[in-house]
Amino acid sequence: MANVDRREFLKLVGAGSVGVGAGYLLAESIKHPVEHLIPYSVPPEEFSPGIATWYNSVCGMCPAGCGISVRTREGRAKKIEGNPAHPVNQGRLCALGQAGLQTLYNPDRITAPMLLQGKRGNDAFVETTWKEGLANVSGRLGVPGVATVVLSQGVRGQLANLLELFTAELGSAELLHYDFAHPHTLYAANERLFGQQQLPYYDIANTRYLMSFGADFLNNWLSPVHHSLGFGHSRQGGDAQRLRFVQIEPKMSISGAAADEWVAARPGSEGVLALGIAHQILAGGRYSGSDADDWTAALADYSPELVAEQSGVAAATIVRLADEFAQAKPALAIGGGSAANNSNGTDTLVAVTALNYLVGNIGQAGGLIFNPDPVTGPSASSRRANYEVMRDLAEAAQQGVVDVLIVNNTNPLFTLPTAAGFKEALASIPLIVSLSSFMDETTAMADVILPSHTYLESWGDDVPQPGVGFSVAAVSQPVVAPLYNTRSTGDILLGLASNLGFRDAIPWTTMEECIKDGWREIHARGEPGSGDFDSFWHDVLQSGVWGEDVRQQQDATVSKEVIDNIGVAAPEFAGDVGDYPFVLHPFMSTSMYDGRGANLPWMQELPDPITSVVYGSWLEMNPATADKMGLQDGDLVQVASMQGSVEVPVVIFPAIMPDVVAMPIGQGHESLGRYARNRGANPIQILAPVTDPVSGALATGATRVSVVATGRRAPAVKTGGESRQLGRDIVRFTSTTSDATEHSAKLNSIPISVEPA
Amino acid sequence: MSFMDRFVSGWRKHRQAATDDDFDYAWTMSIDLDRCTGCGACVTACQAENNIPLVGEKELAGGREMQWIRIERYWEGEYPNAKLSFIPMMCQHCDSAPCETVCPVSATYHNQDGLNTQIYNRCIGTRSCAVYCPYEVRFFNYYDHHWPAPLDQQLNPDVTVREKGVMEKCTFCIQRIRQAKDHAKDEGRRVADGEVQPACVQTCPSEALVFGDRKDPNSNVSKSINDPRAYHVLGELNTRPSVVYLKKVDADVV
Amino acid sequence: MSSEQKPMQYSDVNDDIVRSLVVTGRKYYITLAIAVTVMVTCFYFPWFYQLYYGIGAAGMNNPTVWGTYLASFIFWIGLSHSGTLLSCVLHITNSEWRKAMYRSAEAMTLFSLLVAVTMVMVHLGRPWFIHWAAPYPNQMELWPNFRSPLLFDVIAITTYLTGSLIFIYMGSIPDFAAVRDRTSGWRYHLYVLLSLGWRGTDTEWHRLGWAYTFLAVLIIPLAVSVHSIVSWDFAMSIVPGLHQTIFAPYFVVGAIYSGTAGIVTVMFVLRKYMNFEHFITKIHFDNLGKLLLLLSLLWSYINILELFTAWYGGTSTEYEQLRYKLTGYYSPLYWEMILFCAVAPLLLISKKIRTSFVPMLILSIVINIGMYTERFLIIATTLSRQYLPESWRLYTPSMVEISILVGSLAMFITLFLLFVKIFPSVSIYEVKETMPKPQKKNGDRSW
Amino acid sequence: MVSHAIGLFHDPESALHAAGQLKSAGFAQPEIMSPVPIHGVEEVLGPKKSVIKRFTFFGGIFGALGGFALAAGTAVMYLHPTGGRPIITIPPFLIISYEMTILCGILATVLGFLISARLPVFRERIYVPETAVDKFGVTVPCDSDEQFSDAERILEQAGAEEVRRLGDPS
Repeated sequence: MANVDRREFLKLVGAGSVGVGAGYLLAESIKHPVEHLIPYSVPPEEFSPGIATWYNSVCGMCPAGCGISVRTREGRAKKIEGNPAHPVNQGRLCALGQAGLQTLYNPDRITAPMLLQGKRGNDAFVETTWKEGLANVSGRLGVPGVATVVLSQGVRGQLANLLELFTAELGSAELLHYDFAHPHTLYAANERLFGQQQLPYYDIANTRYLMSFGADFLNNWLSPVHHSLGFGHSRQGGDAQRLRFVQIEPKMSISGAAADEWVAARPGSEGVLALGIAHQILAGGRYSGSDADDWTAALADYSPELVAEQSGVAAATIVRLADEFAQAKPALAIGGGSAANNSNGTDTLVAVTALNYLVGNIGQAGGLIFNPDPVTGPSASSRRANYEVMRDLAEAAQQGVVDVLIVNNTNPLFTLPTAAGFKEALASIPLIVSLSSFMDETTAMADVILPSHTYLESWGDDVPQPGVGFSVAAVSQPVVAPLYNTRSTGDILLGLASNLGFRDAIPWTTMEECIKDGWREIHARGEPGSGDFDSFWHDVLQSGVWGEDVRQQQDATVSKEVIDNIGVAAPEFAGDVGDYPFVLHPFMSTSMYDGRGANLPWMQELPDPITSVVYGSWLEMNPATADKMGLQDGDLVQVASMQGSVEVPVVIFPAIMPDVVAMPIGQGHESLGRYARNRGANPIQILAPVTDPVSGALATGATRVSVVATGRRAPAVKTGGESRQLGRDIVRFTSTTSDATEHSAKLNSIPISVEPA
Repeated sequence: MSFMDRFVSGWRKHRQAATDDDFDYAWTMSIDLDRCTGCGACVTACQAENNIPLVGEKELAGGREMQWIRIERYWEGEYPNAKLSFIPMMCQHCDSAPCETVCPVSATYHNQDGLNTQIYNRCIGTRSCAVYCPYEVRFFNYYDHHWPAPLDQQLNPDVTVREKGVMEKCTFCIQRIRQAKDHAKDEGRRVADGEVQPACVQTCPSEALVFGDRKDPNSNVSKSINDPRAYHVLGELNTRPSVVYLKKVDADVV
Repeated sequence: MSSEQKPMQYSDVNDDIVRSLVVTGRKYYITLAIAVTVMVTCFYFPWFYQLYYGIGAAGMNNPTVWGTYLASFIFWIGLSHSGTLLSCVLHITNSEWRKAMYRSAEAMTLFSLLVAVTMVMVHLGRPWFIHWAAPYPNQMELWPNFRSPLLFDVIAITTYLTGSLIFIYMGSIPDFAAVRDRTSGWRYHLYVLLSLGWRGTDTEWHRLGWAYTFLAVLIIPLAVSVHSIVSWDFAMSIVPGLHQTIFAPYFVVGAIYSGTAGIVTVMFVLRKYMNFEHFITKIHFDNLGKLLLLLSLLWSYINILELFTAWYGGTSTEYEQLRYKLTGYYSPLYWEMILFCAVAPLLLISKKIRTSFVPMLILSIVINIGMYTERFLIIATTLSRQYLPESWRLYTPSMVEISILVGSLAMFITLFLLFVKIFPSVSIYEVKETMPKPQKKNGDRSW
Repeated sequence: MVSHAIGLFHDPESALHAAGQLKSAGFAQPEIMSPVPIHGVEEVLGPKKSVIKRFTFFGGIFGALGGFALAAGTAVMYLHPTGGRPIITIPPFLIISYEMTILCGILATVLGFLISARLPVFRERIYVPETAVDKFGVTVPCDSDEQFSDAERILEQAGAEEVRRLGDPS
């Protein structure tokens, strides 16, 4: 490419502006790190100065698995956008996904392998080489009988396979996938009701009535971008009837704000409420299945009046909601979030999901559609570490049973309550290896840090979970040359494996090969004459995603045993009502997710949609309660549970139950770089170790707290001023019925200065 | 043509206010409040696309946020009937923009696309445009902002990094519009509907934002702005915005 | 003057004035040193800091992008208003009492205008490009936007500054000539230049009289237009609380009001420290006091009108402005302003107060504090409560702003101190005109 | 420099009288130098015409037209549509025009003053510093010693406190 003539230059221009570049070409060029504005006097072939190149990949910011298109210029990633070809997000992306660039270019990344020199937790790391770092770890792993735990963030696809192979080879080793936000209860509920290992696909786009029990599906529940797309479509998507959407939860979430009706139900009473609605559906004779009698018998105790008493929702409302839900076709009930985070979480979600069954929307458009098994990688729910598993791990470690802990990009120290004893557990593990890209709390306790690439620098593949009703898989390719002396997680594992001599089981030398091997299987699924693997692979890299119209047809029946046992116990709360009068409702905020957004300045500066708070934590409180306690917006309060306390400023929040206080998760990092450190408070730390016994998940909403004024003021930093319209008609409303008669002037002609308010 | 004739015809011509016909395009955005979920994806997308600086906690506390698009939220009613509405607010690209007339150095004016543009290197920082703007969508660079390395590698080379003392605001991603126009011009056609989208529209997960040319009667945005729900925020001020909002549907409102 | 020992002679006037220029006491130097020190430390240092770091050094934020700098600008422009304007009006109406005070009043105009222009420089985000607001053909063929009220300001203030400078200078030419004859050294050369070779011939006096009167006639509408135009910076916006037709007269009245009070302050100081007791007398204070009373009543009337329109209009935006002004965050300042500018001046109804020097000084200072508050409130209350409630923020001035405010006062004082040593601060020939003309001596009558 | 006779008077009336006497005695136009403007000069020495008002008037007209032309012309030179207004917007341009009227009026007045008063002059001229204090001087050019003694006589008769001869006796 020494002399580019005009024709060739134009070709490059054309290739660049067409948009999608071929990523594998990059693999050859990722040898030299980028240092200057235009670092090449004679650029490599795929770089044309001034012309953007786009690479399709997979978003790694949350488990939803959206497809992304990354715009690069001169070898640098400039912008992440949704991959229009990807069925999950269809070209759209959430704020956290956009901010993925700041994980790549974060100034606080770990730039090279490090070894601890001195006491743990003192940041006393010294840089080392990969050879030495890997040898250090493999030397310890190679000792016969060493008990190893591999604790990874929830990964899918070939990397998950590799992790399984690796742990299997290690012998006495255990692989755990740990994610704070993993919906254990939802998996458990679906398994109990329908025997499904996968989460179903919720067809929000085509439903006409959506009843959401605590599921903040527009914010961060399962696959928010996909849900938002569906929501937008069903709300105002053409001439079909507009979606009516009811959200039931103790504190208004972002989804609650979008709802047509927001119903405040006592924490933990959502399941009872669902059963009350089910009772009403059956009582109205609207369910005619063969097992109607079983259901009627099972739900006998859930008359609206009794449910009203338990949930705090008026009986009339319950009856009305049941009528609306049963009449609207199709209607969909989803549950999660605050409804799932109680000691009766699984039962609650069983009750909620059963509503779908009762209105006959299983497998129907606008209802609940079962997903096929993933085409690559292990099944979604396997080796998922719930709270009980993590607690057991901590206990085992404290007894000295665990010799080596390998942590891959997960941060249990931050996302586990203090009560889990994980910090003490870490202290008793002789060797902790972290593969994290950032100095998070857990990594700060490590002995060896083998820093991994960010997802924008690594090879990977993914099967979105929950799926979209048919088989989908996507490839994640490096979009820029690695910035630092880091390696992808897969390559680190391969390096360890090669040191340990696992050649037979793990034959690959690079992750790219490993992924390609996995995708050969996918290629083999296609019709035999459909071309060779290389062109298939090229096509996949170009489009970033592969799909196949394979759908799961499953007979959706609920066994009598499940029906007979349906029922929701009263939720269990830790703490005495007298001493701890409030139920703490920790929620995942838009920007922070489970805390991983805290080191991204864009996310710190993204105002919380509802309170407009940036850079910090806050406690949401009902205005009447605050008034009674003499608290004002901005007063610093101490929120104390039996497990500890945090100090946060009060934010008066108009849509939260009077005896519930809510706190966002994600801030309160002791580590994780300049943007995250020492900012706000972490409510997870003070959670009581209450679990849902069925799924073993931590009941994050089961802690009672007291709120005591400190007498100091430290207002949360807000970008918003007054949040009432004062009759100014800034946001205008119209009723569905008045649409037909009301008509404004044509806007593109000229002024619509006078308009009926 | 005599001097007098030229004078008279020039006078007549320049005494006419510009209409849509005088501009190449009339870029318009519609925002469906019934779809908007307030998720903030547009805000971050805009920050990424337009090199919007990180201002930091202290500056934000002082009310100096720098987000060309922001989500405003308005509560109605009290618990338990409290309702919350979101409304994304960005430069409305008014055809009768109050900000344009007040700038003494013509740093902001209507360009040939009918966009309200801000010429950064012409701005002297009187900040009067921000006072005159009723939508509060003009942002001033109170400081020189810095991106700690290597965050600066993300900066979009198509967009200027603004220095202290300069006003800035939403441009409808003019760099994308320009690129699309150039591309269309090379092919001797007009920019097709949907060919260009600002970063916010591009990313909006619920597809609440629609962007296009209102001079094209078949564009999506034309359909949107002819929707009976369409209205202008602060329409009573007669600023003739190019951003059209679609009313939120609320069955309880009569 | 009746209290003086013997009637003033023409020559006494020259002596007094020349002495005021030439003889400089230690007190003067100390005052000048303090003023210059304060100016440098409180004005230039913070300003350079601000230039280096950006306007962020001030307390302004997003909706309230204008702050004390602009308030100071209006204040100083307002203060400038009585000098030349009053002088012109009184010149045309042939008021005798004007003659002893007008020079210092005009100087006040000039220096307030200079400080006001400096405040604009301080206010700008990029003051190093301020010349882009000037209409001159530049390489980009780019002309300023003549539709902008701010550009009206630029033109009007330039005109006003030019006019005021010419007016004060033209009135001083005979005095420069008189002083020229009595000085030596660098002063002599300066005054030779300044006096243009003035000899006081009948033709020169005749031409000066005409030119001076024309200037006065031109400057009166100019001065009125200047503050109207300053008010249009605000009134031409659509910000609730600013978008008001009353603003132009309101600003003009306010300007003359604060300017007149400013004159009282300056006169007091001149009288006290420059030993001008002969020239500046109770009559001046009495007359200025009456003027102040009238202006305060006018000012109060316009204020009530403003409140009434806001209430009567009843739109959410205007009404919120009203409510916020009277009871909101800045309301203590509002009530302070009412007390200082509407209530306290009512004392001027008593002649005793009008003719006592110290109470007049105190009142004049109080009025100007009130008027500064008014300017601050016009910006702070309205800009922090605009159309979209979501964007409401509070604005509090930063230390830099307060410091620059203090420094600008010191700058004014410095300029004034330099002025009294260069310009005859009381007009020699006009004072002579007020004195009894020399009569023919008895016995001299030979014809 | 032509020789001049200067009589210094204590009061303006006497000075005026002397000037009148000199004029009627056939001397060239006498000049009166005074510390304050004095009234009645025109009655004695004949009416004075001033061209300043013409300067002011035409300066103002020039400013009015020029101001509008500046605003409108530059707006047309570089088209910046702003605020949905026409390129030539009358009301704001009238304000510019108004201000320019005054500015040009003022400058023209100054020019008129300088031209008609024949200022500035920095070479040495006939001048008696006392006339800037409290004396009223009457000056008349004298071509010869005879003329000077005539003037001296007339001045002294009119009550001059002192008569001086200034300039080269030629």
